[in-house]
Amino acid sequence: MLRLEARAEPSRAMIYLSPVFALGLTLVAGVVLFEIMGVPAGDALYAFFIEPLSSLYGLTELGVKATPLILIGVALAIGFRANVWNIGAEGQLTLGAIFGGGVGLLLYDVDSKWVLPAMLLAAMLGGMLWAAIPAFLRTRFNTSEILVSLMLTYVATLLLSYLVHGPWRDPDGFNFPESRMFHDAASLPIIFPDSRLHIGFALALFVVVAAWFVISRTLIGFQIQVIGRAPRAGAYAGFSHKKLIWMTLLFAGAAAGLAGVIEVSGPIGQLLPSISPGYGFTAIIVAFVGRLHPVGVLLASLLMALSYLGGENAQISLNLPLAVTGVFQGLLLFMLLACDVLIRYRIRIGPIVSKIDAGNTA
Amino acid sequence: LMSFIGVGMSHADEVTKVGFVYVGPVGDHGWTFRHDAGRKAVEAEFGDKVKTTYVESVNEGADAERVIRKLASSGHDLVFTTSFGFMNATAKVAKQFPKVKFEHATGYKRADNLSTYAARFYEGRAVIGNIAGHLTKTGIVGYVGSFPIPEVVRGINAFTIAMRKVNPNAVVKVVWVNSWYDPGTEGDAAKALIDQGADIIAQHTDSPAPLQVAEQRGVHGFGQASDMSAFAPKAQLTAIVDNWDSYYRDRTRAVMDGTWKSTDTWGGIASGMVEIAPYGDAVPDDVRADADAVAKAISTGELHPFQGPIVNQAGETVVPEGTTLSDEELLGMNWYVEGVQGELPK
Amino acid sequence: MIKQPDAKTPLLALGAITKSYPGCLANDHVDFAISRGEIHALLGENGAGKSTLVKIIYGILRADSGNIRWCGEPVTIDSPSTARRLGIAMVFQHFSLFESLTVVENIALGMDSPGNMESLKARIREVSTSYGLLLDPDRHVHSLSVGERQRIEIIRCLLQQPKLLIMDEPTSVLTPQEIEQLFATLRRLAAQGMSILYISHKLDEIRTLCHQATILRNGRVVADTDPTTHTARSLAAIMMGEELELPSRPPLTQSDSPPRLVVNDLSLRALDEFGVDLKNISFTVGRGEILGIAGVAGNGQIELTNALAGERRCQQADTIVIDQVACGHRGPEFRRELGLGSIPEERFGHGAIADLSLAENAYLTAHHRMGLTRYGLIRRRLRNAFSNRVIDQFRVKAGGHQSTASSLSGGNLQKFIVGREICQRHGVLVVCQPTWGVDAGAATAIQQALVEMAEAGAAVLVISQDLDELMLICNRIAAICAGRLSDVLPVATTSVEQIGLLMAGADMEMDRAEA
Amino acid sequence: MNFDLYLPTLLTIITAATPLVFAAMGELVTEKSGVLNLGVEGMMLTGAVTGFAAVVVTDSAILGCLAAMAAGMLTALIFAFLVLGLQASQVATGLALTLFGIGLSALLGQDMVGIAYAGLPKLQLPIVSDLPVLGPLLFHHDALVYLSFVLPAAVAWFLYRTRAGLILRAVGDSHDAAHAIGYPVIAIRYMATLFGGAMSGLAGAYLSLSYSTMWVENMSAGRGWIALALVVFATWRPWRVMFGAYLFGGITILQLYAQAFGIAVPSQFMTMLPYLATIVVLVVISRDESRIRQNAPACIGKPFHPSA
Ligand SMILES: Nc1ncnc2c1ncn2[C@@H]1O[C@H](COP(=O)(O)OP(=O)(O)OP(=O)(O)O)[C@@H](O)[C@H]1O
Ligand SMILES: Nc1ncnc2c1ncn2[C@@H]1O[C@H](COP(=O)(O)OP(=O)(O)OP(=O)(O)O)[C@@H](O)[C@H]1O
Ligand SMILES: [Mg+2]
Ligand SMILES: [Mg+2]
Repeated sequence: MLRLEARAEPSRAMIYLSPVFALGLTLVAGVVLFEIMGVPAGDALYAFFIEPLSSLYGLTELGVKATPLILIGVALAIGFRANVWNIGAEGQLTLGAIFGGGVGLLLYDVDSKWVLPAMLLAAMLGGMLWAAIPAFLRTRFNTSEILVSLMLTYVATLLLSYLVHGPWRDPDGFNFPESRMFHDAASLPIIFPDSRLHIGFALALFVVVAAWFVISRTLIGFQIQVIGRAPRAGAYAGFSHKKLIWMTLLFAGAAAGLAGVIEVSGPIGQLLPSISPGYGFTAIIVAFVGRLHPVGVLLASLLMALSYLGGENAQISLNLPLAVTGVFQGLLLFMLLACDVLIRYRIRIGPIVSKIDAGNTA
Repeated sequence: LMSFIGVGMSHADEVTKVGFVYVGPVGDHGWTFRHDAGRKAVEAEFGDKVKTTYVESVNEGADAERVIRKLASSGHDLVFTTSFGFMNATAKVAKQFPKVKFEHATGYKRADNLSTYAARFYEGRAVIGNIAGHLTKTGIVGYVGSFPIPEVVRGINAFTIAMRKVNPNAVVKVVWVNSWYDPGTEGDAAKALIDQGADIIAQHTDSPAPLQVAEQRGVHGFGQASDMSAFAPKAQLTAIVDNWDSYYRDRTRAVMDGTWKSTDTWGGIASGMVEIAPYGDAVPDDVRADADAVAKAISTGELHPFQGPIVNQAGETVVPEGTTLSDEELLGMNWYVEGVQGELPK
Repeated sequence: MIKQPDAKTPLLALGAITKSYPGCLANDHVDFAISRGEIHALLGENGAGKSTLVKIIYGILRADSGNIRWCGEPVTIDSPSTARRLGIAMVFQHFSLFESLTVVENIALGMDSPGNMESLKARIREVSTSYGLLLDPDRHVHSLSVGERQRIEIIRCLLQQPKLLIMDEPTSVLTPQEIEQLFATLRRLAAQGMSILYISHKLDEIRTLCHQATILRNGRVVADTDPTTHTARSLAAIMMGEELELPSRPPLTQSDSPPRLVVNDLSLRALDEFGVDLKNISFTVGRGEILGIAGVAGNGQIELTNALAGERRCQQADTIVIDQVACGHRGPEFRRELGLGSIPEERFGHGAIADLSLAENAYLTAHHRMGLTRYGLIRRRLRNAFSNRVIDQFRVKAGGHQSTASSLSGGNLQKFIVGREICQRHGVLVVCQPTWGVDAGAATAIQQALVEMAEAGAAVLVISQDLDELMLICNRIAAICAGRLSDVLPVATTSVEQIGLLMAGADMEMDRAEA
Repeated sequence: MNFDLYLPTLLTIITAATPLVFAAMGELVTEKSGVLNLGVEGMMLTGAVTGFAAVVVTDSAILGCLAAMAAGMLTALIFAFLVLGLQASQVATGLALTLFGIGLSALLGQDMVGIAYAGLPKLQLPIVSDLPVLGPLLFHHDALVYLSFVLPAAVAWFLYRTRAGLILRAVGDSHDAAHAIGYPVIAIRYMATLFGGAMSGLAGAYLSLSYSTMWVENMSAGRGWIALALVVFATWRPWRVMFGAYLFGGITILQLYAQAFGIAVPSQFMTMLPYLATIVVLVVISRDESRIRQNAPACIGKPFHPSA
């Protein structure tokens, strides 16, 4: 029998060691999985974890893939700390793309250095607008933000679909569902030449630092902690629950909106019907794997991005079907989540031993 | 810095590497499934001399460029990207890897090392439209659409024109499910159409679900992408089968021979890209004969599915007698012909 | 050979029970025995290990070592249902109730064979009337006051007709009359042969009720004695190992200065159908004065505390006036700026947050008033220093400002919370149940601190169910009943009986009779 | 009005709602015990492919359904072990389970693509199937649809009329109190989670054996998420889950009918309707806060470790 024994206090060492154990266990599980699939495990693990990182280009792509996850994951983590369950970041991302991309199309003929900032701002507004709906309904009618934000994701995707199929499609594009390509003024500057790593990545890193600072150093961050753990204590202290719901949702909306416009004005370069392979949902996992800590979210995002890149590699170099990647990713996440138990508990193996003797002295 | 440019070399050794980028899962039994069948045909044809690779379910957003580039930089000589949404990414990577050959399906951007190819499925749709015209008793045909893109609209129009040639009063009702791929909703859309009087279901979505519904309801329908008679032995009148096998074989051979050139292929019935599956029992001999005749006429060029006169929904003749819509006009088609009910969003 | 139980064999005997938590030895070789028909007290300071011991008896916890005998037979009690089967019932200190369920469902859950719900309801009504513990079986627990919740637990036990009844601090939320009634019941049950293990911090109660007392200190038994041979003071001395100095009420210096807290006709509708509406409450508290509000739990104390603290706001600004500033419509932060401190009834989740550190808990209410925030940033050094000051000044037993609130015993946390407010030098302090569940030593320290605060010129409002406490430290006293406040009377000329009547709403009945 | 005209529409709505009823009802029981399992989509897909494969191999519809339930339970067991045994975050583990389930089902189903199945047999019941209006509407279905009719009643009866149901609700309301009175919190949660898995698996079986009788990857197309939303929508009441499923299914179907009718609204806006309607109805019913407080399991998503 596996038994958990609570530690007197969380283990500092395990905060850092548990992901290492998790990776170790994943490797073991991976070996089993790949051997079953008839693929040399060494090659597969190399394809997943090493090859994507073995070139500078691979590293820059890791940054590109992780950027939306970092941005959204950090923002969601703050919300989750305050018990605000925004699971509709995907929709907010889409609205960001629509608003930001819309501005880009509106200013199609304008060549000014202000186009891009205007797009970023518009995207944040769009994301905030979409997040404001659950915030309003929650604070005004006590409607569950989980459900509203999830439903609005579908609505947002359909809205984008309508726009690119209809009014916003490229006039020279044979009526295909895509907008015009953005001009240089509306495209994100690239950090490294010949790569796709754009300043969005730097922005995401900035958000990590800012979020960490806010959470650990400011009154607002403290209010978020308090409201999340004990809303009545928050009311007693005079913190406004509604204000925090608004703030966390708007922040998440802004971050997700930013992620949306970063995708379309960066690596994609135009509006398409599908701009995100579910970043808004993946970011929820990332937030938890990162233990709702901005730095943790950063690391988790990079790892998650790596697993996606690795999955592509495994398909290319080993002909491993995508399904295997899904299973492997699931295993990786399971291990990461499971090993966190070590921070607060010791694992004991064996039956529950109790020295209590039922009075057999009698 | 070398790693940045990702040295795109065509391998000196004999093995030709061919990569495929798919938009859906190979198990979709539809579009991607058929492309993967083409890939397998290449493997079967050339055996050890080729190595094929595929990446499935690639998002049309930012991921596409990385995947294409990864294929190009990992020694692939020829890369097929099989969805319209990969166009710009393919064009961009093609520019960076001049020695690698690229083939993009259903798009319109070409370069010296970037070909385009597509199939004139509308030719097949004209054939099944002919059959529908003969066989509909209610005069209402249901059409389950995925997204209102030119490709699908073109199919609807070709179908309708051919249908009304034999049955001028028949109409087509369209339901969009806004998905390529949602068996449940596709089936429900078919039910909605049947309930409104349709006795034949055509579809431009990937799963056999609409056809299965037709089978259950005792009406008829057409398979999509592959022969789906296993799913609807009674209901399937025939199917339009996507067949990329010979194209993929030819293009691979061209790369092996060194004869590959950038081309724009839009193959139809004649080239074998569009196949008409064996007719179901419900298609009587005279109808078979007529449908065969249409197919034949199209493949020989005698008949063009978009030959004038063509009348739009407003009743205006948009293609006068004696003229035919150009490929370019067909490519961007976004209006309905007369006989299609409903409005196309602009 | 199986021994025949005889009258001399204790019903329950514990031998050398030892239990440790990570970092603390809660029970250290505890020997303990209780006979049939005995009311046995278990005494000790907060954290002495009382609850741990009874949880072991009830099968919730397992001892690390030691043995248990039931009627002389060795037994292993590995779960509460085993305990219930033996005939042990327990009223928990921290309630084991389900908020979203009804009273009858809660009671059914605590019984092994509750039978059908309708007949159970009938039995609940019967028992609750016969013991004077009024309870509506169909109400949802989340709408009940602390006192009413405790009644559920007591009735749940009584329904099982156990051989041994364990009560972990049952009276802390009852009126004097209710306590009298409960004691009569307990004596009756004991006379019928039921044994009762009784935990309380109210030493006078123990002297009048219990036949025997076992006293724990730091997990060890320090005495096993007949409490009737002791005074409350001497019992406390054994418990703590030192003498206890009782506080005394501050002399009321008549001053011309205006009252520091004025409440004018405060009426507030309850938030949900089961809360208590506050009706036309008016009173004043002057400089250097302690005003007591007595009352049975669930009569509007929580609502009144929340309204005064600003957690719920009033329509009119002048409903609440603090040092001449009308602030009825403003929230807690504004009122705290004006100098109003408050301490809610519930410690965890309201007055403090269990899994935050003491420093963060100090920051919770002091962040502005003590200048712990600048430009929206936390000044961590000042924050830590402030919480250390509270810890030192109020002799809170804690590892330091970084310990979590949950690691403190109830009494220590309460001392910390009271200290946190007092150290902010508020001009007005509103305290709800300041010594609920707190041991005699800590209670005295808290009461002393309140008295000193008043002496320093603050106006203190103490809302409490503990009449003895109010009579000890207050200058004037009133009672709250069904959301209405009685007349305010000077303590010096008022008797406990008089207040007891007011708590039961006697004056309102008189009003009604006159009208 | 002519009933015959509306009957087919209503029948379509019933089939569209049935998988949602199963999955949401299972999730409701899971959540009532205090466990939030967001992996419904993954469990559904695993159930769908396993059920289909079992039918293909054994040619027995009953074995197919049982296999689907077993597969759902097995995936739920992974989840339960992680969150109950190892205290992992429920939200994250559920999402990871979805990823895992999508991959696993695709892997298992590689050889199932392209195989056809005739569908579950329709069961005609004596007498009631011949009733004029109700007969064709309610009593010409396969066994799973009948099961979905009685499931809310069974779940409601279990939760509100049985002692086991009372204990399950108690565990979801306060695990500490339940533990203190002596209930095996973890074991009860395991069972509730497994029940949720079984129902999700059954929902999957309905998809692959009745709704669209085939296996294709990802065929649930997001229905697991809708089922999850319905539980919140229903404020954890079984009959409201049924209502929600029919409302959602109903609007989805009606918009398809409206399109076929030729309504001149872009189809994207039509497709949005069920989502928007869900929000609107939820806003209307969620204003009664005390009702939510009575029904929402207070411990949902919170880890429990029986230390004290
Ligand atoms: N859950 C976590 N996951 C990953 N990294 C973490 C986590 N918690 C802390 N860290 C690491 O520890 C560093 C310090 O984090 P923290 O926010 O606790 O700092 P702090 O608030 O200054 O610490 P303290 O409150 O102890 O003074 C972070 O920058 C991060 O690198
Ligand atoms: N779950 C736990 N984990 C760690 N320590 C605990 C736990 N429960 C209790 N303790 C510690 O064990 C000791 C005894 O606690 P216990 O609850 O038995 O005290 P008590 O005498 O009942 O106190 P009180 O009068 O406050 O109810 C205390 O020091 C307490 O902090
Ligand atoms: Mg810190
Ligand atoms: Mg105690």
